[in-house]
Amino acid sequence: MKKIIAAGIFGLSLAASSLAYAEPVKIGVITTLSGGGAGLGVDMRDAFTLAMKQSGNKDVELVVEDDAQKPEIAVQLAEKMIQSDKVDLLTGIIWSNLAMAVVPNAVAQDVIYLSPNAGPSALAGAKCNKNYFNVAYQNDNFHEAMGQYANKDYKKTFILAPNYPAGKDSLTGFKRYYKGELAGEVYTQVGQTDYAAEIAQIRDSGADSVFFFLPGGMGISFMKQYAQSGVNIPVMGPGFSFDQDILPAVGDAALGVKNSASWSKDLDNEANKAFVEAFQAEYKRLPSVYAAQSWDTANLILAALSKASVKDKDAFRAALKAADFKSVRGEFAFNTNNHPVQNIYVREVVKEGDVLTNKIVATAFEHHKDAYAEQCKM
Amino acid sequence: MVEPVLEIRDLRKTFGALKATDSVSLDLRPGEIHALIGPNGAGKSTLIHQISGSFRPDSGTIRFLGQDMAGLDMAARARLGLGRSFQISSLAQEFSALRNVMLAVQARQGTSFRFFRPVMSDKSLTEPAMAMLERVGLAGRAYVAAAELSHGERRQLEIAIALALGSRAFLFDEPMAGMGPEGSKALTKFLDGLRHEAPILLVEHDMDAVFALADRISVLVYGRVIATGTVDQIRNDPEVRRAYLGEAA
Amino acid sequence: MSIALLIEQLLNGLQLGVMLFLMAAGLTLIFGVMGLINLAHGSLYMIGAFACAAVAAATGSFWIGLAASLVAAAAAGAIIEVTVIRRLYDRDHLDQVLATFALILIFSEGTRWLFGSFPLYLDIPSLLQGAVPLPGGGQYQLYRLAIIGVGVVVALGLYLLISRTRLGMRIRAGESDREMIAALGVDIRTLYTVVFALGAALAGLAGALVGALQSVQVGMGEPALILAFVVIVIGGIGSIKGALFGAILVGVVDTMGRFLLPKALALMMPAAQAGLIGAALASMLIYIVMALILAFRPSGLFAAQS
Amino acid sequence: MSRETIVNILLALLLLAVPLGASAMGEPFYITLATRIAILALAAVGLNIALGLGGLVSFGHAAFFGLGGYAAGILATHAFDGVPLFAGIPGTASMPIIWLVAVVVCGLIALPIGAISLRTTGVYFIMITLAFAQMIYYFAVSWPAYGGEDGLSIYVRNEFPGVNTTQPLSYFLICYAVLMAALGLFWLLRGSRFGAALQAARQNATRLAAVGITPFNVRLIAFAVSAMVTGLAGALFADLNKFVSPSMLSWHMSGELIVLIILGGKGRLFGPVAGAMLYVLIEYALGGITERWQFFLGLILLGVVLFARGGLLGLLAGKVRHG
Repeated sequence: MKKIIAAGIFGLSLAASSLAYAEPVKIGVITTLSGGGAGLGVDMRDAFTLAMKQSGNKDVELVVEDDAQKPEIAVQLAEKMIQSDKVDLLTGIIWSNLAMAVVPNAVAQDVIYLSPNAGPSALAGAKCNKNYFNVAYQNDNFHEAMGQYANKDYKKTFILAPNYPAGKDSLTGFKRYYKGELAGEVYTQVGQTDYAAEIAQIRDSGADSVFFFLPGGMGISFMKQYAQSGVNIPVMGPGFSFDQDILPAVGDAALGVKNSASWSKDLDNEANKAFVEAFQAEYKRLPSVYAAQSWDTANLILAALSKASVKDKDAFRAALKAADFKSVRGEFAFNTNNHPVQNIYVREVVKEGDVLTNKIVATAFEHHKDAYAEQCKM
Repeated sequence: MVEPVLEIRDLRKTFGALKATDSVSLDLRPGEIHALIGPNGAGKSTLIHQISGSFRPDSGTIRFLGQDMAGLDMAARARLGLGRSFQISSLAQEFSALRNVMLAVQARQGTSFRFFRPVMSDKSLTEPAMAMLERVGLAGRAYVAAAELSHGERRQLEIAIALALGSRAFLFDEPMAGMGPEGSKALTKFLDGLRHEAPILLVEHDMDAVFALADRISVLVYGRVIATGTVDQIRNDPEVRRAYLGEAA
Repeated sequence: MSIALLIEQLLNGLQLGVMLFLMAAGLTLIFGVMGLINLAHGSLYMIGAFACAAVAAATGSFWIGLAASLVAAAAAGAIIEVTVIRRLYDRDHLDQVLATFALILIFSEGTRWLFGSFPLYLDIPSLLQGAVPLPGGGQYQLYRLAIIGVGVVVALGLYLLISRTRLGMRIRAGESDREMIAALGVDIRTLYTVVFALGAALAGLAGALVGALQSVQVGMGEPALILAFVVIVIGGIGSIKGALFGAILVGVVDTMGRFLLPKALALMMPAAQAGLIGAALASMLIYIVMALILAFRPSGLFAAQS
Repeated sequence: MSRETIVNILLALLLLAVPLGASAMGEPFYITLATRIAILALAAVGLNIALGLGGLVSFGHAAFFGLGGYAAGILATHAFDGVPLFAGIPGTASMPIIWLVAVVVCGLIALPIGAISLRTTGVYFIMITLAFAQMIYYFAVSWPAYGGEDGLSIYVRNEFPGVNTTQPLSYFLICYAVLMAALGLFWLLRGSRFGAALQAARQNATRLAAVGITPFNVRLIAFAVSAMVTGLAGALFADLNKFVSPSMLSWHMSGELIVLIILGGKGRLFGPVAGAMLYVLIEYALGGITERWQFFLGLILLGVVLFARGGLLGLLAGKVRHG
């Protein structure tokens, strides 16, 4: 929506340093800034603009607009940014269905798209593209990690997810690594707010654990209801339902839950410490995994810009692919399909003073790659 | 004896405890005006509704031109030639008088599922419609929206529509209501001539008109027909006088 | 499948039905008395939830929050009635749909403006924490039982209000004949504002109660709104009895559909596939039921005589 | 020439002039914007047949918009992948065939939906049409074969004989031509015998029955024709976005279509065009100014309903006149 000119305060000192190309770069950010899913987009945008501001690179111009979580609007914005604003790069989309609407067309017009969050399997496999870089994860990754981790303690897991593609990918991902028996497999309605019927089934199923993928408000609802239901079976899930954006709304119900993510605020590396500190100082709240991924996306772009001109697509793509930046996730590289090779951690929800947050308790995968890279012919 | 055009036998309709139509039998013969009178709430309109098909009777039969009407809806009865006017004017308010009549003309022709030819330049619709308006004396107001016509003019328009349908019998529900003395007089004259085209079942409060026009009169009280007969018979019927005038017989 | 599970699911259906009733009662009352379709009813539900969450966070008491939700929703209702809704009574349904659709946009973005983009926290009061044993060996969440109780109380209260009080008499009169009660000297403008605020308060109550169970976030009212419309259309618009019956029917059918359809299909096909197709069918189920009911009873089950 | 006719011609010319000018100035995005307007206007012209002429407030027309979109998406996907649809019938990337399929499918689905819905009236009709649309919406969300919630991408825009559809201006002209044809159809329908019966059914159904025309039949056909036009718009919309998803079927979309009509002026020939122009423009302009654009959009809509009855055309061309 707002056109933000990110003119850095430290501009002079840093821009003078060595390799930076002094031509303007325009980045289009399409993200969700209104409606129920706005929290994720706001975190994405805030981290991205903060990273750009801190870099002091005053050649970068951001065009940020709200997609209202509607695919048609996202498509229209992408068209506008490509044709009218003439952006060099696109990024920002949070949701898989919006990414599926925008990405294939954008990359076909030879615009480079960097995904700060969604990673639908189609774009990782058969329909991968040299102009599409996923800086976040492939949708299955976190679920695979939880499946792997579940093998340690559990033999009979009850799994549930919403009845839509990301939900099916999720359970597929979990089952790909989980070796035990399933106590039940349930698909809930998208946007469902009441899980009493499912919780009753869990109680009745004789499960020793529950794995669920219910992003956004669905996860909040599920956890609050589960905690009150008197069912004491341990719960686990991907980090989405236990991240900084929604933990305050879930409350103590989330305490102790194991969840998987590629990032946690206690990850021990310099870049991460600097990021968490800067984000907290600027916005007076803890960053979420969306913010972390977005921060990485911004820094990846900045690193590539310092090596190659964005006008020279081949050189710029090569610079992106090298992933020569300090990731807040520690080691980070791109696989052949331009999707991340990274560690996936298991975190536990803990309380630090009054604030609910996560700490890492295990590493589920090291240098994990997604399952679709082989189908990608690039 | 001639076969009646419309024949009603033992019709009954109740709303809860109220007997709105209680074993009504009457008929309408070719060429006659049969007036239906009775005090307010006697069930005249309910009866008309059942004949025209907007209410379904609880029991009894209605035969029109020898055919049983049970199971036919209002539109089907209209297509068979049962033309009606409404107690409260019922017109397509936004349409002009002419277009209201044209609707009847196209209905009569059975051509309502033609999608492209503009109606306003279609002489097979406009000419007969205009002719009907002329007959009722409304030609000068042909292009005025029904909503803007005066009360009396709307009554005339309703009759023009019934005429345009080429009805084999007319049900007129208080056509004189709201008309000035001049209008009533003109309409009375008009209806007098109309009976030779098709018989009329006339519900009317205007007693001068009823006595001037009716060949026969039926009196409805509390849903029952208490008397049927010629004007003179009805005038002198003690039960009618009691019901109507509250006279002690 | 045990008896305990079946009882639990029936209770779940009942509880969902009760929630829907709180929404639907206001909606149907407003339609019955004023002839107004109010799409913004879901926004009032959202306001109730946000007010409860914000006040509970500030004071530490759910109960004060609950009171605040009633006040906030009723106030919001009264304000929009006076400023906007009042002008819509004489309009056709189309204008009402559009205007209240616009109100949804205003309320949703306005709420986000005030409270930010992240969901709020609202917990069940400590008095109602935990679960209670059920006959047959199961357990049931105490709070949900409390919600069922609230629903029964509200249903009874509405019954008494409408059949026994002066206000109720006027509401009934307003349903049957507007001019009549105006002629009797009842201040119809005030009556309408009161009825609208009452409906709004019920929606706010539902929002606050549900807010403790689910996510308090912008847009939470819309799914509830659509379901409430399904309820009142099934029950017969304008009929409180219809709303109660429709709500419980929808609640039970939806819950049982989600629970039983995949199980039934699993008898015929592999479990994973049965889960998917069963879930798809379950999400369509209440709309199928509604279409069937309207096909045979075009004015709903308890249509007010017109 | 009446004032409304002049306004109509101006609107038609304006919609044509913007993309031509944008093309000359090398601003292709405004062509896309104008194409979007033309397609939304087309969808609303479809709804206007039921709603404006017949008084049938369908709150479920997104169902047909989305079905048309899915017809385009599914046929194109099968053509792209070279997999037959079923029973050896191949997909196709030819727009005329896709349009035909979209129109026929929508017509066939509208008949049973209409037949059941038209048993009801008023609010019940509004709600039962919504219910049918919700059924189709949830079906699309959870049916895995064609992408479910994620939707379906059309990788290459479908073809039209003799036209390079990937050219924004050419595609706009196709959509514009279809819109004009649909407006022509609307104009003919409105003036025809059928149109007379349909409008009479809105004004006074009892009167229509009393002259022997069954309102149900007239309304059912109008509902189906209306669905067919909206379905055609859906197919075009899918090709514009090169993407179709369940959000085209959502109740918000149904609401938006109604908004377009009221914004422009209901029952008027060019009402949907004026409404779509205004709506897309407001959305685009506000979106450029503030993140809170939906808040102000709401205020503007409210203002129109409360203070500008008759919509934009009501302001520009005065009250509706009937012959």
